[in-house]
Amino acid sequence: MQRMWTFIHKLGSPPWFFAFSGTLVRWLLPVTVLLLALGACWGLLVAPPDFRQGNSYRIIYIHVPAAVVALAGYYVMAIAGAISLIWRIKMADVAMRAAAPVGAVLTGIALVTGAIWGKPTWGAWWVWDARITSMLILFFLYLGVVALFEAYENKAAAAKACAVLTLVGTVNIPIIYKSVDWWYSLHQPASLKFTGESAIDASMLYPLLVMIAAFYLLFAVSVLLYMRAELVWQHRNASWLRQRLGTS
Amino acid sequence: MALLAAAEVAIERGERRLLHGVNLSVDSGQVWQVLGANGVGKSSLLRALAGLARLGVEGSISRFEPLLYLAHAPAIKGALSPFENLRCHPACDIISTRAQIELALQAVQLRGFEDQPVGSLSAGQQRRVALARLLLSDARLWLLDEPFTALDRSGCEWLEECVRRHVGAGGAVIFTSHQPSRFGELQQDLDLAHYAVS
Amino acid sequence: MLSADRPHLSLLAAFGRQFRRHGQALMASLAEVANPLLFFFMVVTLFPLGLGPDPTQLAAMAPGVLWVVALLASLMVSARMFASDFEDGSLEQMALAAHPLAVLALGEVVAHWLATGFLLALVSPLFALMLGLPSQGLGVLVVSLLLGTLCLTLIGAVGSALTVSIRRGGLLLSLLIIPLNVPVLIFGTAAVTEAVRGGDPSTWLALMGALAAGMLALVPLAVGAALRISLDS
Amino acid sequence: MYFESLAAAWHMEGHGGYVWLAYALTATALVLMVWLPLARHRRHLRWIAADQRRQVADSP
Repeated sequence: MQRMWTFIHKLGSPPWFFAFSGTLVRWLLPVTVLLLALGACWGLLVAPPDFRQGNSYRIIYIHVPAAVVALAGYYVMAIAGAISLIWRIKMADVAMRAAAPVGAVLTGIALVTGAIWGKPTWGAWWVWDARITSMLILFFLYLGVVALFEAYENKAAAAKACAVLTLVGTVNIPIIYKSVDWWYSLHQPASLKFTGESAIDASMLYPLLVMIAAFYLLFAVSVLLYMRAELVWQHRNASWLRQRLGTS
Repeated sequence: MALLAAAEVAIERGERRLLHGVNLSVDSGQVWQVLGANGVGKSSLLRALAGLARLGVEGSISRFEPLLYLAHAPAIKGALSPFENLRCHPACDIISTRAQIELALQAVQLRGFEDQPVGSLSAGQQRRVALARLLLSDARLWLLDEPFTALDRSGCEWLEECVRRHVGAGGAVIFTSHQPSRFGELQQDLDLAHYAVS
Repeated sequence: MLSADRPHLSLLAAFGRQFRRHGQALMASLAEVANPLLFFFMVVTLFPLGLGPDPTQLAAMAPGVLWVVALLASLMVSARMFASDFEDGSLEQMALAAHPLAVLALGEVVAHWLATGFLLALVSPLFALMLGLPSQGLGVLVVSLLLGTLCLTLIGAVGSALTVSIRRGGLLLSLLIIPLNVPVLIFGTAAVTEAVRGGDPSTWLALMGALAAGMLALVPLAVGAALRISLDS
Repeated sequence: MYFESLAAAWHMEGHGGYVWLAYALTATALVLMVWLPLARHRRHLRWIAADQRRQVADSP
């Protein structure tokens, strides 16, 4: 147990984290690329099409993972924000700042692929379906955090303000998702289900799980890379970084 | 009896470090004048000592008594009368009667203006309404940011007398000002030039 | 320096003092109070101009239109909520007060709600009649707007506290809080629509009440933290 | 492989355009998510190297 605490404590120190994340990314990136390629080929070429929607259903293998990780990314941002607010750990600020743009891009991917999927399936580029609408609101929440961060001159205060905003957002996300579901069922007879919870056949479920894992890994890699770039800039005059760069 | 103790305080503004290594211990009966050129960080230090600034402030600041902080901005609502402004001043947690507030307003030569909207008073008079707060607070430590600006001669003398009485009764004052030291031997100087980062 | 035995303010008295202080400052400038009402009035008249005078169509859209305009009105008002206190230094003094900043800020927010959202809710039947909302929907409209504008003002307070130190923070404020206002809009419109249809709106009003209660409890904490951060930047 | 030939895989009974468009857009976005931070990292490293050269040049 003690070892775990020292590990978490060391995560907070920039030199240690910089080295640790370096090796982590060196291993994680190839694994992510491999998983993405495997999942994509499996979903695109091997898995059978949906009997009702045909091949356009294959977009599920990128739409659902992006949506799932985008939502998880917001919670990761909120946790990092809470840590930076409560224990004032600067590294948590850096993590939150890195997670915001990555989450926003993932939400964007989920929206775009959802729209492209809607065209052949429902004949419209934009369908006011409950899940797509909730995803759009999540996208606005992400934009709000990124915009708030850019608006502050003092970046330390900006990180704290964004932490408060993400915490307020996190409390509201379940309420937003639930209210949008009720709104959707209020105006729409429940017959038209978008990605219905119909039991997905195993041959489709496995590539989906592989792609979800790949997207989670990619989120981690991208956040770590953003954090490393930010650390290099924050500590550009620090001696530990100069020595490290001097040698490597 | 120490009212405030600051150890190894460093202040940053944006990426630039303004001050570092500031040590200060304020006991009752002391008057401290914070000296320094414009932009060296006098107001920033005062805000840090008051507890308003935490980001970009390192070192430990311990406050042992409630304090009164008088900033450039007077915290006075133009729409309200001087009486209303002093009665429900956000930082003041003392309940003052009408008579006590009128007494304070008389002390700053604002007799007859008690119930007139502060917006219709002159800048100097509005400054006096803010200064009247000093008479209605039980804080032993006063942090005054440029208190003598926009005050005429009689106002400065009144404020000087007020500070002497406060310090005599066991209080302490830290103030920033460009005017030469007014309190002679009673006063100690904190020249920020020693702590500035070139 | 006064002797220390002077009576001190209780928390409730401090809350009431801030409430009165902000209320008097708001009531003094009638423009600040009249603005949202005039805004509501003018924007409601835009919809028939845009959608055509056909009464049946307008009546069908009335709940949604009224609620969206109420949301926009509260958004417009929220931008100025802490601005005057930030500029004149009152916010700094509130942060240094003996009582928690969250409670003092809540005093201000409630005063702000009474001067804006509350009046909006009371006047809204007038605008509802303009759009031809059936009479059975009027009562529920007022009740849902009373609870709704309280929620909108509280969320607006968080947005205002976060952007008070930013110049031209108005546009950013709407980006921050519109997503958070979505549930309130959905519950409010659903309640009025249900009432117009003759159904029982109590479920939606209960949800709105729960939202209001939850926000009254949690939002002041966020507002207090956000104000301290804005003062510090 | 579900499809008989690569052409069938490209065509996907009419839905190919949508599916490949979605995958292409996503692929570029994912690549950018990795490449942009790396580019920023390199840019910062170049700045540090230039700063070090400046410091060496200044001190005699």
